[in-house]
Amino acid sequence: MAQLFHRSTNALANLSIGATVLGAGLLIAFAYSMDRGSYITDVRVVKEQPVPFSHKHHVSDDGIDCRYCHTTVETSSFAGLPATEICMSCHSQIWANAAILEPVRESFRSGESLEWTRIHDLPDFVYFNHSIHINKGVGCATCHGRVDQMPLMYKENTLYMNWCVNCHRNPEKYVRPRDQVFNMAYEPPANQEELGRKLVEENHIQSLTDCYTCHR
Amino acid sequence: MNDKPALDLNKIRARLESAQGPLYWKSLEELAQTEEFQAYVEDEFADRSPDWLNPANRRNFLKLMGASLAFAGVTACTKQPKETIVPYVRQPEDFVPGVPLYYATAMQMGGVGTGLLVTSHLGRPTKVDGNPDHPGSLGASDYFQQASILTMYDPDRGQAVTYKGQISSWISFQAALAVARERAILKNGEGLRILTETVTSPTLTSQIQKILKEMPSAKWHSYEPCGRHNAYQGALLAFGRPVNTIYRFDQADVIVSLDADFLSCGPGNLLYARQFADKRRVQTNVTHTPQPKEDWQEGYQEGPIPARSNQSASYADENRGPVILPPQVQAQGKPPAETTLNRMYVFEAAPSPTGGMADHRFILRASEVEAAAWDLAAALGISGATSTGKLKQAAAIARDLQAHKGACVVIAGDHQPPAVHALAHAMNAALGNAGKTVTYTDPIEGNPVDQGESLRQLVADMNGGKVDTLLILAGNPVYSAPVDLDFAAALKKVATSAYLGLFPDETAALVQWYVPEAHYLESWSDVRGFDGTVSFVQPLIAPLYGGKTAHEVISTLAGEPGKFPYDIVRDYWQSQNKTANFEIFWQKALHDGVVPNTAVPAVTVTAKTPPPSSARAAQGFEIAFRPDPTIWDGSFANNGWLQELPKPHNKMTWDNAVWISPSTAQQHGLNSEEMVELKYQGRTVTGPVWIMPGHANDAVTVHLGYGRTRAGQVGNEVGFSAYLLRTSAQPNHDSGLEIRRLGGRHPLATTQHAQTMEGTDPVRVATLDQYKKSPQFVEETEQDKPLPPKLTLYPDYRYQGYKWGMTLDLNACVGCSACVAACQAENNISVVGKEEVARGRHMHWIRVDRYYKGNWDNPELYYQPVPCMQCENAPCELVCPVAATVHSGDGLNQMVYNRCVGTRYCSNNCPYKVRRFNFLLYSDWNTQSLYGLRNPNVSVRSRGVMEKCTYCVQRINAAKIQSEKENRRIADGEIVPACVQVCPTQAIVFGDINDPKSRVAQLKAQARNYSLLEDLSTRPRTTYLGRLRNPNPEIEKG
Amino acid sequence: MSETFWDRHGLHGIMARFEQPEQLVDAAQHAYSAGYRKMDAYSPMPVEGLAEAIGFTRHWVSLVVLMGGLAGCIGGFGLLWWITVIAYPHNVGGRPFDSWPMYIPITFECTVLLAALSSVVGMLAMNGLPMPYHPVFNLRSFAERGSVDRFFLCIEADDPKFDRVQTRAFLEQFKPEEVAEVEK
Amino acid sequence: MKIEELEQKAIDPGPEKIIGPGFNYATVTDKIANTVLMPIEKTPRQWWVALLIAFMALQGLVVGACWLLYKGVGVWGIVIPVAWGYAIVNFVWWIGIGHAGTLISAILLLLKQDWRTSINRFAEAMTLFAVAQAGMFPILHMGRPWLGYWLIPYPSSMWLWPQPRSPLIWDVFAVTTYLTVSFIFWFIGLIPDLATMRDRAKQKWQALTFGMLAMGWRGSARHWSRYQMAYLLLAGLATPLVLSVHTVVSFDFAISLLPGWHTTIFPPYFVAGAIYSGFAMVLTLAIPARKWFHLEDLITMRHLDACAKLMLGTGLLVAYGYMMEAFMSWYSGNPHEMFMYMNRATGPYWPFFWSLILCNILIPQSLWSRRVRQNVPRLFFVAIVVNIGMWLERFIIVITSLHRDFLPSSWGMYYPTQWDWAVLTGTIGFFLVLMILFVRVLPSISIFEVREVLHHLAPHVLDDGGTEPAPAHGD
Repeated sequence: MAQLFHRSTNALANLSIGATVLGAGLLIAFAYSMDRGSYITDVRVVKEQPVPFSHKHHVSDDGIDCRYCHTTVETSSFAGLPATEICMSCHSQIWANAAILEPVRESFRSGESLEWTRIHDLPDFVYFNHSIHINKGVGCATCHGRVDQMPLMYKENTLYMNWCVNCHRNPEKYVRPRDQVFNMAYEPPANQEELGRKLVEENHIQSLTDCYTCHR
Repeated sequence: MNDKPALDLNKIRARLESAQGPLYWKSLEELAQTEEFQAYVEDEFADRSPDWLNPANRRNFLKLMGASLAFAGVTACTKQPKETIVPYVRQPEDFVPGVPLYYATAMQMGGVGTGLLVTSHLGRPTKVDGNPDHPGSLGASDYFQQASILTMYDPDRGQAVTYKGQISSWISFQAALAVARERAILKNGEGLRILTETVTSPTLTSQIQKILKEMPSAKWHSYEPCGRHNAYQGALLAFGRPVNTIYRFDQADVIVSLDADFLSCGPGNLLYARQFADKRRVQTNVTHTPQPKEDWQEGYQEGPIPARSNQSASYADENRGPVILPPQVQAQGKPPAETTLNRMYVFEAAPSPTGGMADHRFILRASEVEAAAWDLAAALGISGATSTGKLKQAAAIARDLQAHKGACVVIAGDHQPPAVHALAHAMNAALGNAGKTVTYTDPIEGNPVDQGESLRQLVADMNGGKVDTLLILAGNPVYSAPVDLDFAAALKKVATSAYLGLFPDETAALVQWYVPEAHYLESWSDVRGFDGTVSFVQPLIAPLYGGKTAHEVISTLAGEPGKFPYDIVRDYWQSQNKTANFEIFWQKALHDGVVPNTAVPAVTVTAKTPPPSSARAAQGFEIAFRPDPTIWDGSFANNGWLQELPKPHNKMTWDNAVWISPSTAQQHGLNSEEMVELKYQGRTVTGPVWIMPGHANDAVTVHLGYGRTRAGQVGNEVGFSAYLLRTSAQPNHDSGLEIRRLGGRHPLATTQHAQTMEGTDPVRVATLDQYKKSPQFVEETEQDKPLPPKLTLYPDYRYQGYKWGMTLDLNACVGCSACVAACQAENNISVVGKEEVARGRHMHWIRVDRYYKGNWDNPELYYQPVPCMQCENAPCELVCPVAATVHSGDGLNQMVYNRCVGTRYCSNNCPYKVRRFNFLLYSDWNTQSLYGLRNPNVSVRSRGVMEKCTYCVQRINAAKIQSEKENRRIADGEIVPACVQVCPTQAIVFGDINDPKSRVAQLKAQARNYSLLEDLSTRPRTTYLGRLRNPNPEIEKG
Repeated sequence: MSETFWDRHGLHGIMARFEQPEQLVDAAQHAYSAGYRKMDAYSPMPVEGLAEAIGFTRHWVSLVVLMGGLAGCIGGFGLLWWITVIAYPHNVGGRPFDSWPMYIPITFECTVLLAALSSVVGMLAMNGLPMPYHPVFNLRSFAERGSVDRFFLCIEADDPKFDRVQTRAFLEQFKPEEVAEVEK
Repeated sequence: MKIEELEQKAIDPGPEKIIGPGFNYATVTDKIANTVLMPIEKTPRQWWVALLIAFMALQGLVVGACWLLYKGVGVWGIVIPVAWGYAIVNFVWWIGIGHAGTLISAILLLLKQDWRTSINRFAEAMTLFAVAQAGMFPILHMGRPWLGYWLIPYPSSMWLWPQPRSPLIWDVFAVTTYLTVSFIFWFIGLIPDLATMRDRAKQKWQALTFGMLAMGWRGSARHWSRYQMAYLLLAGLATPLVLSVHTVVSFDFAISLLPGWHTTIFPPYFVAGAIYSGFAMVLTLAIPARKWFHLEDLITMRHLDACAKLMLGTGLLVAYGYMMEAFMSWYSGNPHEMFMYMNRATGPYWPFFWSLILCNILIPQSLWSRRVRQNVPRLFFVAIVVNIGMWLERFIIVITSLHRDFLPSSWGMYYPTQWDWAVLTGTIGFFLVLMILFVRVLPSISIFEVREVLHHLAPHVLDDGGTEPAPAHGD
């Protein structure tokens, strides 16, 4: 017998070809799932904070308006993070001795700021401006999700460019009346399409997809 | 090849650590101070916590970009590093994180203050600009003011009080000063000396005078290496009393400058430049005839994507016709027959911006200017003036002046001897200019003395052992005092010497006590403007390095230690006006940046002809000492921006050189960059030659301020020190120089190699008469014939909404280069260092090209600022493989740094070469103190990324967002790019071309309007207005 | 005898070895005219007329390549058009979104690429390669010289006309160097 | 003739014949197979020396690339305005060299030039390796190479795509396509020979390796007919491809608006130049190789002569290109164009320009003479000169056009740094390493095609396995 290969190698050869093709496909699929998955994007990932602050409690239970703490959201690019004294304005009375609030009181005493872990953190080359979005009728919940139902804060959306551009291309799908911006429970009406178009017209909402809208 | 010689990171880190060492020797209020300082530092967190809090974060992020992007593979977004966000503990009232605040303050140079408006991002000053309300600024500023902010953050600044080189403390210095005070009081001030630079601060003056009153024998000396005492001596000569001269160039139709570079330096130069430019602006009234859309602005059927068209949807009513008119329409723009320009005669040795604007530039050696002045005076028939017959055109000029009696100016340069000033005064008097175009006031200085003499006395006394306590308030005399006085040696003979300075410099090394000085952005003080107007200096940040102000030092000497400068200044002014509503006055003055009606009142004086001076044009080879164009007397030597700013005259950076005229160079067989030895009065220095077209023959000009030994990381061992030749007898110019070839070359880093236009015509020039004959002279050129509107296969884009454009008026631009510095400050542009500049890798987004025309010994000088042209058919965009540079809806040529992969094809394809590339990691990620300096609204570019001018898009966006919130269209002039804001002559105008009423649209409709390299059909949005000259026909003929 | 995937028995065919290509062609032609269909000829280099001799005329390769080319052409242009007009339209240097002349080079390259790939893949696939094991290698002389300087004709056992004795006799008449049976 | 003799010494049959005497199917097979199957110790010493030198040169690339990636492209001499330097010069040069292979195999196949058989495999390998070198430069020269994948169209989370109006994107497609197709072409050509190797291999591992690569090729008539058709079609596709690739490369320049780049003559004269340099490189490599492995009787003077003639022809085309450039710059009347050409000839880079004329136009004229074409050392010299000349041509095009363009204020100079040189020598080393290894581990001459030739030449070689000398080949 002068056979160099056993007959099984025929099958093996074909198998290996199939395997390679399949493997390549799987690899790409894996890469995408990694990229779009929460491991990279941190979507719905709760991060450790100095104080386990519950938006759910403060917003839906206590009914505190967003702007009570995020004071500059309507006027500045930066929504604003409450200074310790804002926390203390209530918590010097309520839960004044609660152990979990010790870091807050400590900060108030020592003048050392609290160090929160950023949840919504854009790359440094992205320039986002809260005030204009608020002014044009983009609801808090549209980007941040139902914060009023988050015991601990997490990111609702990827904040990827395609996610931003999606709304920038057709705002009429997402905008709401200005008086509804801070309404967490707002549900887009059935006629969102036409309402959206109306709002776009009224509030002169542009669909800006120029690079420099966000990158400078 | 290191990225940034400018900042040696390890050394700096070491310094920072040493500065943050244990505080146990510090006094209580010092500790309080440091807390305040801490508080300020915290402010940064709120805004951009990552960098300031932990620079590692951002650096790692960029490192990650490399690795993890490659791994993540399919996306640009990658896992963000953990970043913290740090709120205030107690938020200051008026602070809105993300919205900058503006504070009025003032910066003094040579004692003359200029009102400024400083941008502060959460207690972090980031940008300095002129204060529109200040008479000496009108909103403009120069590159010293622009760059001063870098000095404030400079990590090389003094950070600790030292005694004999050992780290000591402010409290012990106060103790020492108290002892000195006791000793002095006993001797009634005998042996107590205070040496200041030129002081105009009313508060400081009164403080010192209080001490002098208390101890009559104490003395106050002033010395300014590049001061203006010649002007005062001249005034003494002419009027018998020192006066301060103020010119009104807006009233002057004829200007004679006797070696005075009033357009780019000296008191009031910003105002003067504006006034001068206003007299050269050409107003043409063009009737706008908007073209029908289909003809001029034909869009695609599918049109630009909705985003664009939306932009103007709700502005339908304002959807006006476009205003960039095709050439044939522009041609209609006839100038009014009565178009007039002022005319300027300049006598100077070395080319200056003023000389560049001259209609007639007479090249004389500095010493010959006086002769010319005499000839002119004689020609004007001033009694006692005798002609030397040197100046052939004297008669013609005189006729021209006499034709404009009361509407002309004769101005003498600060470096010219008193006689020339006196003659200028006499001529102005004879021409009836006094009170019209020239006004006189009492001096604004607190101590108007002959500074040269004052210093000479001081040194004499020091050597004579008459000085036991010497207090030096800034100025670095050890480095800058005339060499023959040998200040250093004299200093050794002083028992107690103290020095207050920004940097631990040459002087600091020789005194016993060195006290770090507070930068003006950190201090409370006050200062007088060129006309005496007082501005308050208020701090934008607590002293970063625990610096002290002169006020604190003096008040300690006055027996009031620990008094805060704020109180010192406030108390003084309270004592000045005892009105009840002082608080209102105080607040208003602080807010406006000027103290109302504090300008020094005019005085009437009668000029008499000076005695014929003995020093007629000296014979022999001549040397002239001048302050360096960009680092001045050396006080800016450690400022990377100014070191790298191309000197307006020869585009040289990071060096000084021996300027010499082409023909003289030929005689001596010298070439540029060749090392020569200058021998003058037995002293020698060696430096490289720079052949300077338009320089006087048989003379060299050397610039002071270089050759520093203890300036800091940036300024040390750069260039040679001309002070080593400068004597107290002849501080400005003198003959008797010997020049010797040494052989050997010292490469000089210049940003422009070609000197002439090489047959092309980027700058279009015509004389006033030619212009009147054919207004569209800019089109009568070899190339760049105007193109038919549609020279393209493709239909044009329709730019509805906004359509940004810019014009640069070459008739107004004096080439001062302030725009370059402003751009650098606004856009976080990196400093790259001499080696990189020499290679051709400088990063300035806007450059000022300088061209010579005509013969090399007396060429015409032309300046042309070149930012990105924002071409509508941008060649750069076409070739970018990743769409990192594309057009925006309003027609900007966007550059997206984070998308750029760095193929550099765009730069190759840019005919204007306005793109800049980060060949290496130029931006400094390591020097923490510089983080505060950066403009938070502009990305800091990393290695391998292309960058360029985008009309300050961050400012455009800010305005856009504001207007959108208020649901209105952006008003004309609401958006001010940095270069426009800084420009003293308003040569640069920016605005919306779609708005026919906008200034830019008006200017583009002028006949002088042309675009660079038009034949390439790039359709630039940035266009130029042709340059006009107004020569005297008499002289032009003869 | 039982046959399994791993171990098959039985006859693959009868193989004749020739020294010269002409002999092979000649033999092949006769075999075909003699009515043999299931057979194959083996040569160390292409020999004109051999394929025709054993009645193999249509190979379809060119059709596959045409398909590939068309796919590449349409796909390439379509991708570019979609990118610039639909996916993210940019105003690039004042050019229209669909500046099609600029797409020609890439379209061409895509065409060539897919055509080339399909030609190779198609050829190999239709040849049933890779197939490291094949009965003919059981013949020692084929394994040694089949790819060097000898020419073989193999009439396979599953040919209806095949007959151990007659087929061998049939092949003998063409003066082969050797006639041998080949195991599966 | 005994196979041993054939392996030891070889007689060059001169400029008439494409194959030496005394060959038959077996001997020609063994002779070529021998270059691969010969035992290690028999490997010619020059081969080892060459490999060592090439390997040392390769280190230039390794070190240069590492430093480059660590510091940034600034380690090269590139500046504004000369933002493209050696990287692009080398890129174009290598791509050009990579043109001869496919041309020989594809176009000459279509033209039925049977002399191609003994050099095509070799030339194809050369193409492959040259293009591989070229392919590195576009990546290396980027400011941020780790983002190179942004030039590939894929659905990213940014919704951003490459900008297909940029010639650089065309490059990406052209070069990758060319690389792929060249590889396919080369590999398909190898399959039958791999089968031969499988059968001739003396060690088991060799047999297995070649066996796997051969994919069980058994020379079935059906296979041969599909094979030939596929090969023919590939050739038909590769021909326009090879022309398109350098056309696209020339677009990198022609699309821009720079004087000296923006010319319509570029595509044809780039292609001509590419073939020119390609054949020069074929000669540069073939001449030593045929000596080491005693292949003079397979790569005969006939081949060298043909290559030389092709060089001469393409060289003349290139010369015409230069002339047209000069003429157009004058005829256009565009001052920028005129200045550009004057600047090339008399500007700071004049020595490069004139040595280019010398290398690419003057010296190659000597090929008119048979005494140069058919004298191996002289021919080798000319080939080297042309290689240098073609590199200079790219230098002139890239550097001198950029360093002085429209605005005098932004003129500059370009001075290469040691890292520019390191990377250039590095790629040359890399290329040679690959070539040198190739000639030893794979049959560098297409055996089955030579058999075909033999078959055509001598229809009736009666031979019993190479024991008797073959009769003289009838012509």
